[in-house]
Amino acid sequence: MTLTHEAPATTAATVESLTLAGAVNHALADALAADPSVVVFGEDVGVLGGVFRVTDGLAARFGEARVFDTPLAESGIVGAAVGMAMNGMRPVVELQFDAFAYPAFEQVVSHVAKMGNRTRGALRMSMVIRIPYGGGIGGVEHHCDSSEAYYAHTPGLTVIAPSTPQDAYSMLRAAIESPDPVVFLEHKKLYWAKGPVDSVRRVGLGRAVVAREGTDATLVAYGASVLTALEAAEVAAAEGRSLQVVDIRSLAPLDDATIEAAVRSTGRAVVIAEAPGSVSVAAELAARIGERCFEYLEAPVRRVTGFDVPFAPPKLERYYLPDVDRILDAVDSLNWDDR
Amino acid sequence: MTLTHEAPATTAATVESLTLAGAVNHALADALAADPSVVVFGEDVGVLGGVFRVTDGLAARFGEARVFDTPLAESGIVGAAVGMAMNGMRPVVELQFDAFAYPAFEQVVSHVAKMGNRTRGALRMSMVIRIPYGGGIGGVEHHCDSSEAYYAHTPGLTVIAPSTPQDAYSMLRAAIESPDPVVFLEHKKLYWAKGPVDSVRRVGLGRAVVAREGTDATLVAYGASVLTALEAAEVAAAEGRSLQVVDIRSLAPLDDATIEAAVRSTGRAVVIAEAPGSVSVAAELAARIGERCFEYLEAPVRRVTGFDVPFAPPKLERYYLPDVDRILDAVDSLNWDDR
Amino acid sequence: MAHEDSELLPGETPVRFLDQDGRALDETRYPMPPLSELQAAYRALVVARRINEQCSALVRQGRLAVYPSSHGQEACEVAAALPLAERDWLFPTYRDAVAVIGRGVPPAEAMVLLQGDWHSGYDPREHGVAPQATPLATQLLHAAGFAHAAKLRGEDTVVVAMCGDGATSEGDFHEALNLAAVFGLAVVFLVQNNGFAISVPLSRQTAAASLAHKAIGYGMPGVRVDGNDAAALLAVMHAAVDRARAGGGPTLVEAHTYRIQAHTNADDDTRYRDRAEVQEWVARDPLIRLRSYLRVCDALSAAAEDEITAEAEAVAAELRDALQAEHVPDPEDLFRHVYAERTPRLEEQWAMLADELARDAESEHAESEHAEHEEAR
Amino acid sequence: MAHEDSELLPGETPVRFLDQDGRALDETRYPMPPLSELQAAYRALVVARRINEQCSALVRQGRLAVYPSSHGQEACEVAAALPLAERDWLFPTYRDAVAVIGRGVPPAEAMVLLQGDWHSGYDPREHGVAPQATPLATQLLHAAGFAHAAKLRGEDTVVVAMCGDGATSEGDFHEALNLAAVFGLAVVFLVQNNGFAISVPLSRQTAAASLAHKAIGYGMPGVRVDGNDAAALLAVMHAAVDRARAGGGPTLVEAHTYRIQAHTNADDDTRYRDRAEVQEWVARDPLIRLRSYLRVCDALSAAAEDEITAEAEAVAAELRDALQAEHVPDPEDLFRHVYAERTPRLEEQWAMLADELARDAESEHAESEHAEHEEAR
Ligand SMILES: Cc1ncc(C[n+]2csc(CCOP(=O)(O)OP(=O)(O)O)c2C)c(N)n1
Ligand SMILES: Cc1ncc(C[n+]2csc(CCOP(=O)(O)OP(=O)(O)O)c2C)c(N)n1
Ligand SMILES: [Mg+2]
Ligand SMILES: [Mg+2]
Repeated sequence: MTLTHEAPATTAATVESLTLAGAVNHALADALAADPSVVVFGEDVGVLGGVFRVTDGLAARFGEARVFDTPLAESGIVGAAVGMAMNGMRPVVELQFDAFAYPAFEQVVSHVAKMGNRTRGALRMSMVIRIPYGGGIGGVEHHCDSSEAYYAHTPGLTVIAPSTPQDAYSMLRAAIESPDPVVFLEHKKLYWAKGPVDSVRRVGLGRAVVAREGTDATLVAYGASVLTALEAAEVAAAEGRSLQVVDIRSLAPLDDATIEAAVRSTGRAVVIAEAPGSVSVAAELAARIGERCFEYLEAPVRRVTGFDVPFAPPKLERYYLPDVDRILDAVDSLNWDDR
Repeated sequence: MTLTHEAPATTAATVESLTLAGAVNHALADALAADPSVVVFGEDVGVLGGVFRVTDGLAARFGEARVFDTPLAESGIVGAAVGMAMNGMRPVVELQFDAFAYPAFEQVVSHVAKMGNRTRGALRMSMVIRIPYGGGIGGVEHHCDSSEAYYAHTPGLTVIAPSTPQDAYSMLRAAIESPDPVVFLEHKKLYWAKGPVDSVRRVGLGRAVVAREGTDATLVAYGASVLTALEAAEVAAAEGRSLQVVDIRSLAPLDDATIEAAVRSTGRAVVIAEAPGSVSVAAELAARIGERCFEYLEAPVRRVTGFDVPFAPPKLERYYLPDVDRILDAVDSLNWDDR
Repeated sequence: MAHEDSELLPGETPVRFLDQDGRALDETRYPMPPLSELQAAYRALVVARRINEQCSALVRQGRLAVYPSSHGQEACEVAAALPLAERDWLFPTYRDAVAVIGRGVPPAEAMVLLQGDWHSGYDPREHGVAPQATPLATQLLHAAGFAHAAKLRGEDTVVVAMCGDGATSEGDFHEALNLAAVFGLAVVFLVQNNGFAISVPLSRQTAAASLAHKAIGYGMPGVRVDGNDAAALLAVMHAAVDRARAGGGPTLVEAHTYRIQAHTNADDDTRYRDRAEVQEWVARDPLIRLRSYLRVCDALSAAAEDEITAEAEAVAAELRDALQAEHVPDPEDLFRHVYAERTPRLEEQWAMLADELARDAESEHAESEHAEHEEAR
Repeated sequence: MAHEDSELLPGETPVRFLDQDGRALDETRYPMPPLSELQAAYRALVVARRINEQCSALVRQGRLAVYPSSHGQEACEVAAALPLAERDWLFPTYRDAVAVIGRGVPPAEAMVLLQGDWHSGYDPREHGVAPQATPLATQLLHAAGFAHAAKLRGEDTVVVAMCGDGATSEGDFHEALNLAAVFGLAVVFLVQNNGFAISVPLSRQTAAASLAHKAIGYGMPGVRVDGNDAAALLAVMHAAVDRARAGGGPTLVEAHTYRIQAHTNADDDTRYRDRAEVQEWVARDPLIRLRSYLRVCDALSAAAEDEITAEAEAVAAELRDALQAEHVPDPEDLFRHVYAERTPRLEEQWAMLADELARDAESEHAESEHAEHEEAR
């Protein structure tokens, strides 16, 4: 699969075809090279290069002082990153899988998110917490959670979930440069999908993008669900229905302007996400669209999300995950008789 | 302030006027007396009787084996409760304040919520996690979080937030008897508010209640916000507007039937909650009402919630918390011109 | 240094009964277990090794999604399970499938997780085995809570809780050992120190002289034992279990061992360790060591060996057969166990999925009719 | 027991230089600090005590919402701050306001949290003091990370991280000490063991002989010291700070002390401890002990005492004055620091609040005009 939102704009010299994992690797390398205060640490990120090889080669290139393994302690990793950020470093930490970020929850919610506010900006938490998340890879329990709601609900955090290698590269660079703490969610299913990456291109945090133009209804998604949405739009197009796809990319803050404009232009919306739907980012999107586009809506905003159950075991995940058919069913339910 | 949804139905003998803290205390005592597998533990719940005196007298009455203090370790408290539940006990643990539940997050999400599912029901987590939460009491940072979204998003948990002493009593009894794990949220501002408690009365989990009838718009709230909503309804009534108030009580599962019927009957809804609004229970309520009542809505569902900022310091909390005026402003915005 | 300190600190060398060639050493801290138990242990070791090999093969054949093998660590696995009574409980990790099987769980049920059918495949109550824990060190707290419940009811249940060297760095390790010590619970914490947490060497987990040195900080004894010497492990575990059963409280046992395979099949251990190091440990194989000893003691006849091999083969064959059959779990399972009773929301969601499945089945049916029709033409 | 073990374990008795009457004891493990430093410490102790008393009074007057007093623990507070250089950092808890002030933070700024104006009131960078931490043990990790950053840059910054006995049971305590030891970081962990975590006695936190016994499990030295003996504390802290500065890595210092007041003004300590016990500890007052010693040494003249008392009174008066003035924080502060740049959402929310405030102000204005009008009639 190839992943891009648009044709790269700059010269061929800076453009490479990379997997999303490769794009993250490049972003880390370029950030390490650009700024001596950037440090990368976590479990197995050193000599092994991470269990997904995202940090491959970085320890060798930048040395063990800047790219290193820690003791196996996630609260420790994040808590130490807080202290490092207090002392002028820009830590980029990896938590190995979604569910293994939970031990760090107190540090994330009580300190990472609040230290800047607490100190009136004197101690900003300029740090990135990278979390491989999501399912669709046949992973066993605790390896496939979509945990973004926990972070997106927490004031003070910026939460990013790119769906293309370009966004992964550009938004990770922006995340590392951000004065604020960023939870950077990398969808595991996308790790090996390739796309062009222009290392000169900058993508700011907090901005959604229209990944496909369309006029009949708007699919709002992020992470791997963007691909499913794009596929659904392709199928729908063949059936004569024009679906717009918005990749929100930034889960917190949400880019209300882009989302609002998109939904207003079609008058119908389906929100797609892998996480259980209740009290989720998808719920927030549905609520906001309802609040901000009420007069424009021809039909209720539908959600196509994971069920409100723990993530499925490998052999059942295809039933759990939002798929093209389920999206199209939701689209079909959007009061088309009115037209 | 006096708190009740309705006049108690049974004989005076079983009815007492109690504070919400007292109601919880009675529920614990009655559960300890009724079932030898109930144990109560946490930090300072023994001889001190809890920092809010909710467990006052229980250690003396039921002995140190059944009501006891643990080492100061929240993950430990919840993790040990998991093991106890595996071994046939019904632990009721107290985490001292909302923010001090975060260290236990991994145990809550990865085990409390999932153990029953993991073992196909062989090991059900029949346990209750009591958490004093919420603001409005002039507490310093980390003592006033409304953390319900984290739990309500997590499949497998039942999340209860009573607003009256009666519900606190009855729903805590039901929570302790439940085969499933219950996060029981006790709003600190309500602890000293009194209301009648009938210890015979049973209130099931998962059921909302109409706390006040009304015809023009529906206020949907829980916890301390129910009181604010009732006050707002009172003020509105004086101004000639009839507001219905739904106390959802059960944040997970939500009682869709009651909420839906209520909102359909008025065609307008405002959701009120103290937690930051983004990706919250309020968002879920707004999204669901939008999904389920679309054809009935005269106006977008409004949310009156905490801002998307860390909880305010004591001297600023009155600006942060939803209040009567803010609710009435939201009600005013509900497209009344249409009528 | 106080008198009691020396009782809680581990000895300067790990407890060891057998040298690499299976010769008995001069170990005086514990009594050598009886030959009959060593024979039983040997049988279990051979079966465990065979299961490890079989499962690795099943991964290669795509029958298991993943298998974290305890190849090389089987003595620890066996010694975790053997000393326990039926009423006791074991709290294993993802790596401890053969210990789980050692408690009587049918091998195929122990593989359900790794096969991808469900999150756990056996009835914990039936066998006294908690589900294998994936989030590191979390199960140690469950073990403590479980033992606490037993203590409150006056039962003499003993719990063995397992974890790896890496897991000792987690906060839950600390909280569990401390809880168990403060309440004097009947838990034996068995740390399999195999030198690595995936790629991270022990030196990144601790600066202490040993992991067993942590015990004194909780006020419990810490013991180091050769993790490839089944005799030593059994002696130490028996003592710890007996102590716990008698109300003496918890013990921390650190077993020095080595993982011969990569972390899982998904791992590439050539990135982080020398082949020479692996070979050194292959030479310390716990099976060979115990076999040599039993042979020297004339406690393992050729016939017995044949019989044990046959038993191991039978277990492997059973496992193979069980996993050959393609089992498709029921999608409704997703909704069955989240709560004791399904919520209305879950009913709705299942209804939606059921409807999808019905429509899929219909269109498949239509397609196949169409295909038949085409064929018939 | 290995040779190194005895170097990391705490001594059988806590380090102590002065007895209850301020007489010098025969303590040989550390050198007695110079008199000049003890004089400085005494001055700091008197100021600290005065601040504690003043703050408790301010609570009674409703000027502070809450005050967790370190009354009785002032020697620990002083010894945490004094040995640090300007470039060093202190990581204090909610109880350590006087240590914070000891680092040069203006007392009124240290009270902003408890006064309810904001979550922290001083500039951490200006004084080398992290915000006082409320979630227990979390700050120990920040301290380790801070020291790690310094080490990576080759700086010789030393960090003192404080916590209570209760906090040692938290997972973060474990993870922090372990990280610091594994990376050889320049952190001195100072545990004020005051015997209670709110109502819970030490026996519920640990079954170990001492909290300092935990150190060996991380491979760092653990030291026990009389927490009401400023001389002993300074000696131990200086040694630990010097060791850290020289690259020797972290140390765990356990100071035995006692909280004379209730946990906070909201607490009722008669529910969980005997008055007799409190009185025993009142008799071990760290101020009196050091004063007696200095007097015996002729190192504390009456004039000096008067001067110190006056200084303490001045600090108290300043604090009183600062807190008498009713300060009303700006509601817009709620939105100013959540992110470096306000998000559109926060702009919207502030606009809503600003509009409410404007309307409120208008109607207040109208009301007061109305009232004036009525009066004028
Ligand atoms: C809380 C948590 N963090 C991270 C992981 C990912 N992970 C799985 S195994 C492993 C290494 C564990 O090492 P060790 O405890 O030594 O056990 P071993 O695999 O060597 O048996 C890691 C990091 C996890 N399962 N749980
Ligand atoms: C993580 C966390 N859990 C619980 C609390 C609530 N709490 C505040 S102080 C305290 C007792 C702390 O005791 P100790 O560490 O001995 O310090 P001391 O108060 O005695 O100075 C508790 C339980 C908290 N602040 N943080
Ligand atoms: Mg290991
Ligand atoms: Mg204490």
